[in-house]
Amino acid sequence: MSILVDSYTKLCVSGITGREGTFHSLRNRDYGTNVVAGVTPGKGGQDVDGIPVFNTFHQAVEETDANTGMIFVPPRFAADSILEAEDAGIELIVVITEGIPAHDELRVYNAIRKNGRSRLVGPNCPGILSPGKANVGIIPAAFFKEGNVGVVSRSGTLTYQIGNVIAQQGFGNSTIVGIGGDPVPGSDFIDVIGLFEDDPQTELIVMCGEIGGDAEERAAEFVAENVSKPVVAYIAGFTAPPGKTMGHAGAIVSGSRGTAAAKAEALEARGVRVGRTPTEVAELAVSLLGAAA
Amino acid sequence: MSILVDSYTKLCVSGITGREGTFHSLRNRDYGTNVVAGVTPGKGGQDVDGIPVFNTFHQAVEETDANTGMIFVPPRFAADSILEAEDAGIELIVVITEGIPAHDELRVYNAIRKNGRSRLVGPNCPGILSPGKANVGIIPAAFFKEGNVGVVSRSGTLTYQIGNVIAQQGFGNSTIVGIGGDPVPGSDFIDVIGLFEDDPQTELIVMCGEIGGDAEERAAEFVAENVSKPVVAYIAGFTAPPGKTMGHAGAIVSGSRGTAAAKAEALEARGVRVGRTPTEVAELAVSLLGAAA
Amino acid sequence: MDLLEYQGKQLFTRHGVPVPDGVPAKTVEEAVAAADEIGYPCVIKAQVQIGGRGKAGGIKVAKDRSQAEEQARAILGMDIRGLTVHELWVEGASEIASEYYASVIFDRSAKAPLVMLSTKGGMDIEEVAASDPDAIARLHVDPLVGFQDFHGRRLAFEAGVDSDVVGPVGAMLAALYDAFIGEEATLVEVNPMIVTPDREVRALDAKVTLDDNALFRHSENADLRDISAEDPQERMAKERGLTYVKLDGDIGILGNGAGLVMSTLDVVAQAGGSPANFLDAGGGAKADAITSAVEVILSNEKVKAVLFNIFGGITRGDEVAKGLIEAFDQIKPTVPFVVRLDGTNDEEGRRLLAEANLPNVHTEPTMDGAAQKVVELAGVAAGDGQGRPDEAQSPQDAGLEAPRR
Amino acid sequence: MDLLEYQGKQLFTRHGVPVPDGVPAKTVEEAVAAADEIGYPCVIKAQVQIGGRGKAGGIKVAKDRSQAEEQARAILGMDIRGLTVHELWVEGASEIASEYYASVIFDRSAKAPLVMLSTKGGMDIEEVAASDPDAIARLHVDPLVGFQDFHGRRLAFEAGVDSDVVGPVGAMLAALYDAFIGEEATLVEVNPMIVTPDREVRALDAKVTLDDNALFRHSENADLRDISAEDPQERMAKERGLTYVKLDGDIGILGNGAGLVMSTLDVVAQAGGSPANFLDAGGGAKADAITSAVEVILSNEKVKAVLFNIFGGITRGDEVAKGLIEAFDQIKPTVPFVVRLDGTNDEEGRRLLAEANLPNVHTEPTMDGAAQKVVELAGVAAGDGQGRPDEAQSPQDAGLEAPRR
Repeated sequence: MSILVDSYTKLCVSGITGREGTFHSLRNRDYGTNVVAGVTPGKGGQDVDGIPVFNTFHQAVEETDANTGMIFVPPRFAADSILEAEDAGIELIVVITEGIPAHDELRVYNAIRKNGRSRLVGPNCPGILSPGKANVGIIPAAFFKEGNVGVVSRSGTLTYQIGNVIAQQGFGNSTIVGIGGDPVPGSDFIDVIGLFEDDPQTELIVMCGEIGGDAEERAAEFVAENVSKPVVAYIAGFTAPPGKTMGHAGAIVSGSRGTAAAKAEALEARGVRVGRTPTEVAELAVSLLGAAA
Repeated sequence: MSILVDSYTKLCVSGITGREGTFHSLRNRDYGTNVVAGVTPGKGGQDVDGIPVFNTFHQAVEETDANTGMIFVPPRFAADSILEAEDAGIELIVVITEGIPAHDELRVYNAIRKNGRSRLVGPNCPGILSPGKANVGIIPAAFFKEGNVGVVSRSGTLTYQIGNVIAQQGFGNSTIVGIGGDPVPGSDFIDVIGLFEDDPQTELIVMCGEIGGDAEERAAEFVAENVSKPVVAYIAGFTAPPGKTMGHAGAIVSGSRGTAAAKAEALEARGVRVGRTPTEVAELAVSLLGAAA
Repeated sequence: MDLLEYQGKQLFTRHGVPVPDGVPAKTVEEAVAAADEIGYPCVIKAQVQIGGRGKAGGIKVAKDRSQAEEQARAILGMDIRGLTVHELWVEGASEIASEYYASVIFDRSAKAPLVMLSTKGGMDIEEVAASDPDAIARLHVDPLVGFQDFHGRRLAFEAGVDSDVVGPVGAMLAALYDAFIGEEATLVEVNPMIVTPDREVRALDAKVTLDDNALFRHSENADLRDISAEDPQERMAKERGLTYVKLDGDIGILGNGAGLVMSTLDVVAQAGGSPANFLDAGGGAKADAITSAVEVILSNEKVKAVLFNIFGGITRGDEVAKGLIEAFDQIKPTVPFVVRLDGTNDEEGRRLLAEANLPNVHTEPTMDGAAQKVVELAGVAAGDGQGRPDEAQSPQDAGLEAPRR
Repeated sequence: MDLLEYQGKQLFTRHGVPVPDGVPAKTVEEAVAAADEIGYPCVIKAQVQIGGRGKAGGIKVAKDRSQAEEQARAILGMDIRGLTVHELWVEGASEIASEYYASVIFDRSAKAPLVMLSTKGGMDIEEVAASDPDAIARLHVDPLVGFQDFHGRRLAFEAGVDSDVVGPVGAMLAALYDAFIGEEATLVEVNPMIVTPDREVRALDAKVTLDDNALFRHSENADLRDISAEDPQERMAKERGLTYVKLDGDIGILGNGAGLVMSTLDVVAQAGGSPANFLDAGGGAKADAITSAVEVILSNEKVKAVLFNIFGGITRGDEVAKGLIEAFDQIKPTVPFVVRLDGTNDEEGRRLLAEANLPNVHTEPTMDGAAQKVVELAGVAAGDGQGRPDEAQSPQDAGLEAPRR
């Protein structure tokens, strides 16, 4: 099994003709991902190392039955490309682009949620890797192998860090999902943990959070009510510098939520084991898996 | 049974303190409708002949559990009042107001459909009457009695005309729904006919259409595929004057649809009996009911 | 409300739709001054709210001042399909490399704005739609999310515009959509939308229809209403809050509710009569509105008989009767009236009419009976054989609706 | 990007938010001229991007010219919570009948704008939120549908504003929402929003935070950036595409990815060290970015040791190594470096480092080991006991996030 990406994935890359877009599309294909198309307006008819390029997502879907999109265009074009992918019927849209305006993210998130046709992962995320099946994004797949640990993370490099330690202990991953750390992530911890809960391959879930927002606190509640599988968490930012701010509205809204300590406390109060360093998280995961085995 | 309004209806009237609002609210209450509240910003705390008035729909719902809204405010305030009712959790919103800007209707329609929480009937409609149970709107209830004919109509006075002839023949109505003739009706023939199909009290459906748009054509297809009960239709406007227009886009979009002849043809092609005058429609209905009895 | 071309172009400019420079003119002198200002060659264009101006000779190129004067003189006062030319638009002549068609329309059926684009511009687009429908690319836009760049690109690629103008054409469509939403239009149409040899995209014509119900939010647009272009009877009706459309027949019609009035026209036609007008007194009409309505109906000299068809909901029968009695008092009509009065306070209304004992007013209990009666009376009034009703009029144009109550 | 009060008010004006008239000034002479223009009494307000100006003496009323000069002289150059006052805003004094609080904030959690209103304005609103949370009315707005009149009414009624200003307060909230959306702000806050004795509603203060990522669409806002108010090292970092935040400790930190850098700070703190900075080299950093990053880190004189913690995804280990080697060549650092290099091209990177044989550069295979090592080296560099790390810093303020890669 695994979640979100696998051998059924037919990937269409928006921005495939850009330097980074080409590089990672081909890397994803080398890994075994079925990269069926690319989209670059005005370059329809060309190809990138054999991958056909189309002017619009709609043409790409019509010609190749693409079901997954990867967005690799510059930030000012990203919202448009995401909405185009959704309009064209793409089911899963993975947005790598970083630096998208917050109001664009808000608009796109709400539009896609209300329509209920597509799932969005990212923006500003490293993508999704189901080891041995498919890699959509920029996760360095070589450090991970197939296994039974599902990982969901707001941070890319931190994911690699934790996944790598787990791999070094001889365990592997069902799927690694980078949800990104932007103000309005298309998918949240809850969305992905729910998928892992339903995924037979996944036996343990690692969630990797950060300070800010309340996604971890909400995930803690969700896990307590809906998740039977063991969950191990890490929260980065215990030592993060206080930001500077002029206004007070933010503090009114978030109250005491949002700090690493509050998040860790919320998670532990609901039975989620929280590791204090990436290494400790990996060790916790390994010990739980060892006990289960 | 009956549909949409009945003894469970708890009505809150927006614009209750206006002249027309007061008149029809009290008339509806006299008929037996449970009119629990009114909304007029700034007049919260007052009452209209014992019906409490609130500043906001939210307060009204909180205090009275209102589940149905009737909008009686001037056109420029109507979109806001409809969205407020929806936001407050009102399930059925009946909009009597005529002359609402088309773009307001477009925005409100799409917002409410996407949220999927409320049903909108109207704007520019005479309301909904379930004889013997509840009257929400301006339909003159005295001309109708309880029975097994469901009526759905784009035109108010035409509805009275047809319903009256049916009543004179000794038959009655389950519910009479005026969907209004505005560019963007909140509920369409299809929506209401679907409800009649599921309503045990309704044994025959009369739909009363007009030239323009393609709601009747779409209803014809819906009836052919989804409706087991007999449907009788009337279309007004065989002799209507051709409108004047400068642009051609309208004609491109609608092609040959929209004329009374095209509508009647579409309905008859799918087994719906079409009467050529209101009287003929009533006679058709009566003969079908007589045959069934 | 339909705008004249130049009004549409001025509106376009507010939304970043590129149009050629131009100046409006109401006299030959103004037109020549405008042409001097614009420079030669320029184009003198009749401003009337109807299509087919070019074929009718209402659009002419002027290469110099004397031609400008000559053309302006020829076009001002010209009759184009029944409309007199009172205004001109003088604009710089554009060089044309390609002609496209673009529009945004309020699509009632889809409940969304529909954007259309075709490379077959500059010709009769309805004909293109009939003979080669695939030549018109069409996209609906989610009104809550709005027009996105991809809509423009997709339309441009699907319509097959020249590849070097995909961007500008998309931007033009975005600007037209912005105008459509921002001005609360029900139609924005550009035919032709041109590409110049310099590869600039411009709106060479502008057809804009605004939503009358939204004019209270757009006072600058409300001022554009061309009262002189309206039918005087229709204007009188509008001023009195009535919806009136003049027709070709001889039977005056008054009803309450657009549906009932349309149905009344149908029933009169089926009875062999020919309606002289559509008049919806609206819901809840009071006596004075009814009196005004009679005045409007009788201002059409062709009317030989009048049918009142009232089924009262909010409209009350007694008010209708009072209005009719007052009208007889004021106007003293000479044609016969047939009155069918049902619904709220109908008995009271009929009683009032009976008491007033108006000359030549007949009450009928049913709609069908009333229609028969009025057709009969109109025939008598016209003299035998003379006033025989015309054929029932042909079904109306597609896509249009009769005015509503 | 945070705006100064007067910049926020100028932005408000574009969206119809009423504010008192005012004039900015950078010198005492300009301030006096401004005061003369505005008229007396007027208010001289320090323009710094921080709260608590009033308490610090940065807001003074001037009744006449000599007071204006005196106050301007006193405030210009004043230090307010670490920020020097370079600019003044001179505005007409407002009479105040009531003081309210209003804000619109980008609520990440609800994924919608949140509008707040309270009648407890003019005081510390965080304290109100803590002691009397019901005193603040709150509503989320569906960003696809936008702010409706009912939102304004509901907030006004729920907050309990004076009944005669429900309309104007609602209109003010609508205008603030319009500014929030139109300028792509993440915060718009007005405290106090006042009602004058004439029952007019005005924004007496303005706190606006704009989304840096959206400034490309708002060139007039992008020009408002006050470079002089930024930390010079942070500015240097920003110019080089790095995210850098200066901290109080002595261990320089470089990593790739905000999460990994935050985690590195945590691990260093747990090992007893005290980070001197947060520096995220970003994804795919090339050698020259790494070289720049070293320069930025070492520009902080407190740094006694530097930790590189790299787990390469798009970032390649060989590029990191090359950048470090180049930095040693250019800058010749004297403090010890600990390098932990994993991920893409890590072996190549470690080989390059080994070949370069840089002085005092230690490679460590694990993140934890590297943190231990750098803490140890910083302690040695500081002299025994002296350079003992501070306590780990306290958890950061609520609701704020560290900068992201």
